Amino acid sequence: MTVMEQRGAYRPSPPPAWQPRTDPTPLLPDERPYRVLGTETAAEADPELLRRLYTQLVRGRRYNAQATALTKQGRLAVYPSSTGQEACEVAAALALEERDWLFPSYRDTLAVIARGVDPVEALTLLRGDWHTGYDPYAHRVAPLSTPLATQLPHAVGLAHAARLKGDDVVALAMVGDGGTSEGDFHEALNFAAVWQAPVVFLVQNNGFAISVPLAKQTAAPSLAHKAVGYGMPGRLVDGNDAAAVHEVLAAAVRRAREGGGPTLVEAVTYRIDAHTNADDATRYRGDTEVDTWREHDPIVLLERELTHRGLLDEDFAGRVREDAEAMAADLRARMNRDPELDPMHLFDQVYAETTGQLREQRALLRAELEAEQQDQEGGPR
Amino acid sequence: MTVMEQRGAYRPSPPPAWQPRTDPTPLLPDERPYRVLGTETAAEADPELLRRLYTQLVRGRRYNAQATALTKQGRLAVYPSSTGQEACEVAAALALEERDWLFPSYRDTLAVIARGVDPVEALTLLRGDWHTGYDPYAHRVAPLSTPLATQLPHAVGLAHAARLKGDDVVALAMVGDGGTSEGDFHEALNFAAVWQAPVVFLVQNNGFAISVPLAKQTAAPSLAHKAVGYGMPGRLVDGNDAAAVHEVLAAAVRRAREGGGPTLVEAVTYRIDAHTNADDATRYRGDTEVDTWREHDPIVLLERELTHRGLLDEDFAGRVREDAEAMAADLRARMNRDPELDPMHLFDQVYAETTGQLREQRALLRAELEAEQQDQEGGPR
Amino acid sequence: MTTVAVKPATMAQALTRALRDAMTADPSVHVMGEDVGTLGGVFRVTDGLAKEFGETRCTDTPLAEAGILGTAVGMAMYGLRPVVEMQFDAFAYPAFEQLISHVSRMRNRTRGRMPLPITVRVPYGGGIGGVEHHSDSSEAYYMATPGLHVVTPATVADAYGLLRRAIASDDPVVFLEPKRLYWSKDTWNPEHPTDVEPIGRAVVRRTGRSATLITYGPSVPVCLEAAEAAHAEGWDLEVVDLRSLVPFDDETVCASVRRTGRAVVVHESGGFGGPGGEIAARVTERCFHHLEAPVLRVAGFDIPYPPPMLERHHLPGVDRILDAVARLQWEAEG
Amino acid sequence: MTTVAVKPATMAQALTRALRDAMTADPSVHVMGEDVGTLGGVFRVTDGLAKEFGETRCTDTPLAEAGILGTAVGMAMYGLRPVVEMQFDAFAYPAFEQLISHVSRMRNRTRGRMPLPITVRVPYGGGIGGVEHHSDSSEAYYMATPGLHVVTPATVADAYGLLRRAIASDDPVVFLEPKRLYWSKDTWNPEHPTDVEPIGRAVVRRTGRSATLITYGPSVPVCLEAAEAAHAEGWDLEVVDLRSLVPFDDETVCASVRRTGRAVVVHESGGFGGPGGEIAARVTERCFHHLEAPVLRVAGFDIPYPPPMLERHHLPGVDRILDAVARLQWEAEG
Ligand SMILES: Cc1ncc(C[n+]2csc(CCOP(=O)(O)OP(=O)(O)O)c2C)c(N)n1
Ligand SMILES: Cc1ncc(C[n+]2csc(CCOP(=O)(O)OP(=O)(O)O)c2C)c(N)n1
Ligand SMILES: [Mg+2]
Ligand SMILES: [Mg+2]
Repeated sequence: MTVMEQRGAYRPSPPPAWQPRTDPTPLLPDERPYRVLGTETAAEADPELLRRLYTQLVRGRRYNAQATALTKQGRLAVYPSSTGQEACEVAAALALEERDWLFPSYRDTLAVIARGVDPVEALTLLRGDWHTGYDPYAHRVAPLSTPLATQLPHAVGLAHAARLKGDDVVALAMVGDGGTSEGDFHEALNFAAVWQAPVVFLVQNNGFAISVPLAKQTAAPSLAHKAVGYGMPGRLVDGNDAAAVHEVLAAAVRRAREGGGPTLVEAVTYRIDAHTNADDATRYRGDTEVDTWREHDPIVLLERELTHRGLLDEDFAGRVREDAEAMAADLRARMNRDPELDPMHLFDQVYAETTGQLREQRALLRAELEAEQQDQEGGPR
Repeated sequence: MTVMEQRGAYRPSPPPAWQPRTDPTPLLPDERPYRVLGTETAAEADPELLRRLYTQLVRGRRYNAQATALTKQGRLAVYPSSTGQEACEVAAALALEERDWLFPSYRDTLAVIARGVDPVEALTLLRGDWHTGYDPYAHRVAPLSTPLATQLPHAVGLAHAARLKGDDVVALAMVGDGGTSEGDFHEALNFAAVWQAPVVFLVQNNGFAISVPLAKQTAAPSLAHKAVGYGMPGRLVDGNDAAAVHEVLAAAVRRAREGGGPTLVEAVTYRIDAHTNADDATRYRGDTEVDTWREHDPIVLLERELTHRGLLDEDFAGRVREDAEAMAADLRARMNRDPELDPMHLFDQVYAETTGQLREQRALLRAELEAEQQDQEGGPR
Repeated sequence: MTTVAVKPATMAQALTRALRDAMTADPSVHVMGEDVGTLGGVFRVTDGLAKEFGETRCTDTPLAEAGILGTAVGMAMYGLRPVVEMQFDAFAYPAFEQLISHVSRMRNRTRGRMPLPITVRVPYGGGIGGVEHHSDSSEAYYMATPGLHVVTPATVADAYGLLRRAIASDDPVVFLEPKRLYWSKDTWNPEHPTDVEPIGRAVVRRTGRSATLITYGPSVPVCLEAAEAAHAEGWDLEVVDLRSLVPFDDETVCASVRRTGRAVVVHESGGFGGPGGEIAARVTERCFHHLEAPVLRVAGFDIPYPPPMLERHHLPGVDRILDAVARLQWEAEG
Repeated sequence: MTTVAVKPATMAQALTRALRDAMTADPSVHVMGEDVGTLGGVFRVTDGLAKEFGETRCTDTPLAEAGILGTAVGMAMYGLRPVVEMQFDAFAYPAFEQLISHVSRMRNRTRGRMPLPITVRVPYGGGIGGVEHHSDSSEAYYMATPGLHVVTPATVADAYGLLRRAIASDDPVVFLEPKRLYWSKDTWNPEHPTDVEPIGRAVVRRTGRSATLITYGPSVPVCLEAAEAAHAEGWDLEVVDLRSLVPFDDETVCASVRRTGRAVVVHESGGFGGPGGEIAARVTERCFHHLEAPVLRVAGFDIPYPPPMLERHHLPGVDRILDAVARLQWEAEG
């Protein structure tokens, strides 16, 4: 007779609320970042897709270079470059259908233009012009979000609303490694999981939040592991492998579309440039680290694959280069013209129904501007 | 030659940042809630500890009943009873050393008094008297926190500060299942893990946040699973098994004390009474559910064990009952006296260095009170 | 023509009715918050809505205010009209970043392309014996945030009418519900529910010639009571109920003050940096030469909200209002 | 006796020096925030501190403002003096619940037993070409929160002196640093660094007899410039720098206004519900019979902070201030 049997009547029962888990989805994310390029699966990747990704990667890198140059010329107030992270940016945009929504963070201009937004309109905020340059409804791209992680609950709400309305729409929301520390990250993921909202969260872990390295941001085995605590699948992917990021995001989007709920994807990547043009990265990291990552460049990784599969002929490569150069030339040309802003617009859209106060202030500014004009015209004030 | 070998030079390498995990702590919490009472381990439990737990459980239950009675008599403004959850309350207090700190949530009066705080002082807030009745430094108990989860970062900061000062102090912070949804929960756990602060988080999952059941609060396999995303151990324990909760908390406290960093403990329990005396629980749950849990009562579970081990003789049981009754009688007596509040104290501790504004307002109130007094005394105003 | 019985109703009932009618009239109206579904809210304002409209139209959310308001932003982006309940005034604070950085600015940010027709219902104010964090008057924060309308009813009819208009507005509205008026009763004809002045119009609740009491929300009944009591002292007080702090109805307020020449602003919120400063300043800017005395303020003290047992000393009451009226330099008149 | 060279320094340098001296003087002073360590802060105000005092005294935290302030509360409970940096004004909003519900109230809640000597440094205001969320003036929120001191320097010497006093204070202080004055320079004797007036005292920066400009922080230099320009128009303007909004120095301000009989309050923050309303109202309450004209306000418009290319139209400039001075009913004098 065992001790337990001796005890007779009172066998330990779990508390009444406790239920064993039945969901077959693995609880933990992949152990090492998922890769496609350079693995056997790469052979199965659609050549058309790989070429589209490549075209956009090259274009993206060119865009980053051009925008950075524009900051030096004083044509852009500030630019947070995503050089080194183009695979995440581009794959995020390409993983979505046209009817889907993208919720970018402030660094995600490349994803925004890859969705179809005009490259100049995408820079409106960053050049010091109006806060958002594009119509969010035109390409279903939310405004670039500056307060970190605050866009995540928006994505959840929109996806949830779409589902309630019976629309087949998925939202993909982007955030940085630093942004995962914010309360809004937590609340958004939790709402998404509880509501089983069709939303995909893409964390670009580029190693830094400005100067703060990941080790000071989290002690988790990976950021993808955070998914467990919300009851959603977490995927860990090599963020410089465009094919892998695309595959993982596309699968997550599909899962969301089919009613499977949200997914958290962590893409491990690296910010090659400084935080923005205003930042001095040498204060917090060494060249060796950057160099190591240059060898793991997203464009180089994809180029190797394309070459290996004979998909990168001179003709195609030339067209890709030309396309990128044309985009850059157009950007240069149009960004060199000063935007025209009407100060009177300051009051127009604060409210749908304006207030007496604003009418007064509008009149004040108009009078000031008229006086200024008269001064300039040399007339009597 | 495999496909991979054909590919030659470029083997897929993980991104430079990626590191395999080496920490041997299991990533996932226990699969089913940990139990001691009724299992073989129960035999190893220290009889003295079991008796102390039992004494406090009985006392706690009596306190809840008495406080609830006081609300009916208008002697308490509001009381959130923890009947059914006494094992968590009591074990939390007993798992700490005197030099440690407790950070209670608004429902945790039992843990507060088990730390040594005067049972009447612990009710100061809830009777409508001053916001905190006890000196937090006397027993190292932070004020009962009303805004949910906001006390968790406080616990982390205090534990961190103690460690920086070289003091051997652990903080234990309590929160409800509902509170885990707040951003502050997330931020606190993350800071704790990054700083390896000596802090233990105890989630009392009592099935409800007022009327909202756990299923609308989270989709996670358990709340303990949230630990994974912060890189700390998570433990799942039967919250009605006082010996189990104590053992798990004591181990977590020990780990924290020894520099092992924070732990998240989920105790699965049930709130037998309504949310507070003002709540009507029949609006959102049925009697059957409550009855099922009554059978899993923390006092009954421990009583069985004590009986089985011959530790619950008439003498001891009698003393426990008497102790509880004496506490209740004292509570009744002292709560039946109206507290004396001086309105002038309203201004005393808003600032260390008061302001001109407050001096003016103080003078205004004093004049009003004097006029009131004169009115009452029938004198001319 | 049938005549409909004009029956007494509480403010809470009128609010429930407003939500129900709005949900019936417009399927894009969604109610969400903590305990708003099965329980019907801690003040029972959403009582019955989940049953009638289903849980997706009246949703118990997880316990996270930033998440509630943040997801409401996304829902509004997709064309819904979320009505968010914050359980108590102080528990709206976690949602401030979403409120300030997004709710109030999205329309302006996108040059009108992305309006956010969100109503944020916030039970506010004291006088109900609530423990700490349950009696804050946080209207100063909302007033100082351009892009929000800030509305607060003082009567049963306004509770219904203003809430309907708030929900129908394409602007985000912070709708402040005076907790201690939830159970105030009035006769009210539910068949003529929207025949109230629109948001942005103040209303003279009592006419008088000696001085104007400018007030809103929970302090309106107190001011009316003070005006009654003032008769004994020979003052004939006018009481203006602002009804919305944003937009602010300068016209009605100034017309009254120009007539009476004297004014006292009354509110529960702390005085320093509170609504009264703005109101006194703008009235003075506009009516300076009509003023016989400075515009005075009777407000809560500049302290954290006191414990229930002391709250009566904090809240502006009839005596404190009359004392202020007495300080309006009547001798100068003499 | 040796004479110490009085050298030019920027406000940012004076702030760094204040932090360094405070950390040297008191081992319980801890600096924490996003990027304050290795990088030295995005404005370089914490430059060198991590190197000198180690990472536990000047700590790069995870990116979570509520967590930063919330853990600072716990550290203060244990006897430390945390100096928290919020990276930009708008990024302090996530920490509002901790600020309002705990930082401002803990002393009062515990009847003085648990003071929280926390300094929250917030770079604020515009004029630096910052994109959205980088130029907010959020002082109205802080002013309306009893229990906080609200301090803002306008000179290099005050930057040092006030920050030292803020850190030494047993009260929580919101220390607002005017971003566009970070690189303003002044001669300053670092050996007499604390010889400035204490927190709670306003200072007359320029004496004058025609009217008083009441201002603070980034608008102080603008007002001084306006006063210079006003000479041409025949006005002799006095400029009062408030230095702290809480406590408010009624004495100095009212003494000035009583002397001049006219006043304009100038600040960048939105006018409606902004600090100017409180200031105008309290000056009027106290100086009514000395006023020749209503106290006027020149403030930012009641709009979300504009894009950089339009910010000059929003910010109170010399012309707008002079226009307001011109509206102070001078004809009445003649
Ligand atoms: C709420 C909030 N706090 C602080 C900032 C200031 N800030 C801008 S970017 C940044 C770092 C972001 O790091 P991460 O999330 O990793 O994104 P990354 O820059 O690497 O793309 C910080 C702190 C902000 N924008 N929002
Ligand atoms: C920030 C915040 N939001 C809302 C509330 C109102 N409230 C008080 S208790 C409660 C439910 C708490 O549920 P849980 O965390 O599970 O604790 P329990 O009541 O079950 O002990 C709510 C919503 C609050 N106190 N604080
Ligand atoms: Mg990053
Ligand atoms: Mg609970």
